[in-house]
Amino acid sequence: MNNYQLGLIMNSCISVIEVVSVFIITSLAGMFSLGQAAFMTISAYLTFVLAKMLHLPIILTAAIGLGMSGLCAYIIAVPTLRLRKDYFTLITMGFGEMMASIVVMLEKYTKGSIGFSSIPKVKSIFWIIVATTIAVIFFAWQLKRSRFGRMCIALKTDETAAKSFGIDVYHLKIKVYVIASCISGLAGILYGLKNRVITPDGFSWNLSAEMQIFLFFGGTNSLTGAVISAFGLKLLPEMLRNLTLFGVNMQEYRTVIYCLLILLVINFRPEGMLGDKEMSPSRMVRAMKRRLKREKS
Amino acid sequence: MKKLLTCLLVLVLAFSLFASGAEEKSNDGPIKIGSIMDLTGGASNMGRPHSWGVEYAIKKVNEAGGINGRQIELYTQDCKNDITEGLNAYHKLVDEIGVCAIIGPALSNPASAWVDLSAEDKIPIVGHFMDEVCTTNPDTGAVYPYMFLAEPSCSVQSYDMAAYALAELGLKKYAVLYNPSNAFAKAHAEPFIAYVKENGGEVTAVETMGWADRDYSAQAIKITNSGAEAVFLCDYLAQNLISYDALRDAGFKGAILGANTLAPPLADQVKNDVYDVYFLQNYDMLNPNVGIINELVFSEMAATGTESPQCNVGFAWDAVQVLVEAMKKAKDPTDGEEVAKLLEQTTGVLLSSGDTISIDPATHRPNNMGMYIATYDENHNMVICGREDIY
Amino acid sequence: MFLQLLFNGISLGAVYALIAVGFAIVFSVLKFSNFAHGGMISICAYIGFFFQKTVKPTPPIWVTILFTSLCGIVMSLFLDRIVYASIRRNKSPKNYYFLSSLTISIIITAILNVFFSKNPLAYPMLFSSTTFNVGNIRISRMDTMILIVSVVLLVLLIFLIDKTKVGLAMRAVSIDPETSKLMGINSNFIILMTFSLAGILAGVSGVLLGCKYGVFPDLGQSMMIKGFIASVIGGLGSLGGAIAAAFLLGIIEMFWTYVMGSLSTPVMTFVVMLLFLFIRPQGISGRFAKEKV
Amino acid sequence: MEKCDNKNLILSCKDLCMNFGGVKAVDNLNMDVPEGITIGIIGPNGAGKTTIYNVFSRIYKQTSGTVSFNGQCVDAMDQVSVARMGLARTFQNIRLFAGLSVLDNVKVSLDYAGKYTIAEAVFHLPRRRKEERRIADKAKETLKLLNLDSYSDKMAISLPYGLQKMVEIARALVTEPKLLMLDEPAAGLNPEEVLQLVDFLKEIKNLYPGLSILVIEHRMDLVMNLCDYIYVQNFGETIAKGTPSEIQTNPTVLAAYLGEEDNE
Repeated sequence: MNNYQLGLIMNSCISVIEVVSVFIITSLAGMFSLGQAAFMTISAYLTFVLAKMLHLPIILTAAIGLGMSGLCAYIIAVPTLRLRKDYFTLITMGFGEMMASIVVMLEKYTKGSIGFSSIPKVKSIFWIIVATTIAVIFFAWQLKRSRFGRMCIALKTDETAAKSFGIDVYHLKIKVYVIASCISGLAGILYGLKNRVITPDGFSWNLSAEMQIFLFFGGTNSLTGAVISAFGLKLLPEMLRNLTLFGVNMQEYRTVIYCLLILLVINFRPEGMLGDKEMSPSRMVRAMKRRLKREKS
Repeated sequence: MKKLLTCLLVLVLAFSLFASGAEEKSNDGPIKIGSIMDLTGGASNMGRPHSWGVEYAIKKVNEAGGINGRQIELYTQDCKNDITEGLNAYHKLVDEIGVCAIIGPALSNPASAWVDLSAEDKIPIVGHFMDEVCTTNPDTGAVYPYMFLAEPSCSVQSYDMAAYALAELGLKKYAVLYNPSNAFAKAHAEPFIAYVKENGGEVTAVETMGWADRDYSAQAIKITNSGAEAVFLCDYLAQNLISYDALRDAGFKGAILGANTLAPPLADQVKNDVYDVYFLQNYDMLNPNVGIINELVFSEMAATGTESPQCNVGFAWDAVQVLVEAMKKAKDPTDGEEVAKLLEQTTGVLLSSGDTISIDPATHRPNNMGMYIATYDENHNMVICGREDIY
Repeated sequence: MFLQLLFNGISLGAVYALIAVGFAIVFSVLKFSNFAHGGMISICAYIGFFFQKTVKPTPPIWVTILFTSLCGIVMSLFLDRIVYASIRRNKSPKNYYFLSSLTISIIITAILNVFFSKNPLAYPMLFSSTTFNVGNIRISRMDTMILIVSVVLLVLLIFLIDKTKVGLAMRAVSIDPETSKLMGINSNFIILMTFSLAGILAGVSGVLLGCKYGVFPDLGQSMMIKGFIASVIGGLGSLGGAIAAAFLLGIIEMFWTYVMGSLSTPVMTFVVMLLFLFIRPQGISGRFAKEKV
Repeated sequence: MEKCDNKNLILSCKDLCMNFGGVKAVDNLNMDVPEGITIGIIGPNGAGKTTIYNVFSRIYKQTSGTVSFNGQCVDAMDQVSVARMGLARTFQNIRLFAGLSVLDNVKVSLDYAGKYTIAEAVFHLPRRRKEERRIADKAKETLKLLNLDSYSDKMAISLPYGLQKMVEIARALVTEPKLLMLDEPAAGLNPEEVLQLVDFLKEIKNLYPGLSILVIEHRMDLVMNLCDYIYVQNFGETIAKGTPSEIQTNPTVLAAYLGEEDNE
């Protein structure tokens, strides 16, 4: 496994963490946020700029960065969640745009568009990223199976009915959004640790849209679907890097192919690849058995 | 939960199976050189001619016998002016294909991620990422051992333009209009302002714009009212077009100075008439009897159908010459460390512009390359009108 | 100086208005913001450019605008057919509209980048001299043309929506698609009508933006965010609101950039959007924004 | 109403009015729901019956009048806090949670009171496991009680209509509420399913003696032999109230339902 493949796996793991955070927001709680990249920016820049300026250990400044992401998420969510669903999307989108320009404005500390490159090299960064990814997947898996997961799915399908069973929809949504934004922040920090350079347009509006598209592609309610689609779709452009179809190097058309794939899913499999099913080996075995029985009879 | 983990591991293993391992670096077969360019993404209008130039130069070197008889295999990867893509491209070339040197892109963003990697993998990278961050460590000032720039850095270019304006044009009051979220523009604007202030000029206004902005009339009015005699524009061509028109529309009659992104086809695309425009040029492209830049540029235009001459072709040719000369001197051209040492002492390498280049070992940037100053005559043709050698 | 900035602000507002109305129309009838509108504008700019260049006796600008609007309609209907129709058919949730329009805009920019990544193209000169003076204000002819065209177009549009039968049907469908179907309004025709209007707007703004700012792959995208925020402040789905908000945004942005420099403009636009959403969630003249039980 | 005095009142409203613009959906309603009593609310469509429910469960804030639940005035409370005080309801058209199985649907109404935090949930700590088992047992027990446990693992919305109605009632009952409000439970059921429903509701009345039930229903057979007391609403007004036998013979009710005799 040379560095190239390790690098790809790390990219996919970071993409999985991003998509899990969007999974918690959209699949569990039914909120549609287009500004998750902004939280990646906040955490990443705060962690590495503070670490350099105050010479603090990365672990400490990472905690500050995540805390700040959570705080910003809280500040956005509290006023906006009372309004209609569309407005939440618009506000988060506006917030994403604003964060990029704030980073450029504070260029004395963040070095603006040149990119912040004094990030220390962390040993065995690969295992840290893989371990964090598995932890985040475990985190989301447990959340979905706990009472919070049930309450979220309930409020996602029908808020009024959920309220009449004592679920405090407003505060639960805020709690879920804050936690998910911290996870996005975590993805930002790992991105910084892996690439060792962060630029404001690295966490752009397209990245937020990409996370939503990956989640949607994997299956609107299935965690395993989201994880597999995030892992696979992040690898896809790399696979196309050296593929030549009809004599034309596919490298230049990667984005086009990638989006056409997503459009096909939107049209012909609207609930995403796995829809609601949580694919897991035991369930697949059972499905196989059922199919065999059907063929025999 | 265990089920999900097995899922992930299955994916990882499946992925690693089909990816081929890295070939060792043999010492008599063809030499593998990588080239990382912006084939897609925001800067593809610079990246494509650059990539064409590298292929053309390598073809010419192979025809002339390659490096001491060994042919060169070129592998081009796209970095889409994005850091993650840049890293993928770098690792693909180094770990997967096993190249022993890389020709870098024209822009600095992706390059800033390779500074330490190139030292660990001992892969010399010769490129045109003019930003000092890519060749010297901004905090410590120490030079990155394997990063080399084959073109005057941004600040050197800005100093040249400022010196020309102060000395030749005798202008005192300057203004700058640039997009701070564009690394290329920021790396030009700040040195220009610094040089003007140190050398008796006065900076009357520094105005900015963002990627999403299209209307710069407010900035143009502010600059005109600030009494500036000249404005320095250093963004990409698309933004420079809008800035030029905004300034002329706002009634600015002074000189308009620029980096090499004010070159043609600016003159025939702006709406206002073109006068008093001075910009930097690495090469005297339209003059056939200076070096081979003229032949290079026009063969690229013939091959790819671009309408106007692209200086990036010259950059690509120069980078290849610098690298190939160093490799020819090395006993084992695939040994990165030896090649890097030789690159540090590059002197007298003939470039497409006709003059020679020598790289300063302390900064890994050329210390003898000046810049042409060009302007537009009445029928919008580019005319070289000056030369500055400040470094 | 104040007048000069005011005039420039108004002309910038006119550009935003064209885009914001493109959003507002689709939102008013189908309740989703069509992000692909930005991509459509970029394509129309290229179509207009090549039409202007290839047709030998270079046609006057309004012929190009007409032609591009026709292409805009065709593309808009094609887009609706291949993407949004399936979402409507299987009644998928609203997010799917967001996602598919996002994907379309990314595809359009990618395709344009692949084919036209060379240097930006410019429309041939429209006017001999670019500006003329009224008192001490320098008015650029291009801005006046854009102002006139967009005002004429918007007035026509509002007239169509408020006065004609089709407009009435569109408003009915926008309030309640189900009941208006029961009332015999052919919803599909209305949806086609909406997308064709959006196509015309994309065509016109494509050519005008192309003339003013030059033609390059993400021309439409970059202006889209501003137009989108204007359509939000104007009250999602209301045309009058979107136009008012667009001009307001144009003027505020002009003065803000003059006074504070353009770095903080996105922050300002976001804060203005926040203020409007909390003081008047339904926007300048939109309907109430709270969820009904 | 002498029969109810000896028991304490679960819910009572005084001069309750709710009008939307000019329409008086509820016109000074005075209702007392004592403990353990089943009260039926009947009346033609559009008489404002469901609006009464929406005001009781605080989805709407009433125009005037007061509502008190369990002796406490709830005018200032919101839907969530009233639900937590023990008011459970079903809806006219079934609003089961689509993404969840039958068991999970029933568990959801217990979830708000779950005694473990998100941190414990996520790190799978013992308190979470204990609490989850408690919730699961309580839900299974209620389902077994109402012999719906054989459907626990099926997706709620995939069940036949009649069963979905029962699951919705089970979901409301699992937290042992003080008041259960049923909104047209028999709507859309075929006669045989209605009989099943009547036995089902009778079963509930024996299993939960302290539970008072409010029923909005058009099926007279269900109302007559299930309810202890009946209110008749017409255009928002209470035109009659009394025991089922009194209501059957009450002339104003007959007029409202069967229309005026010609000879008057």
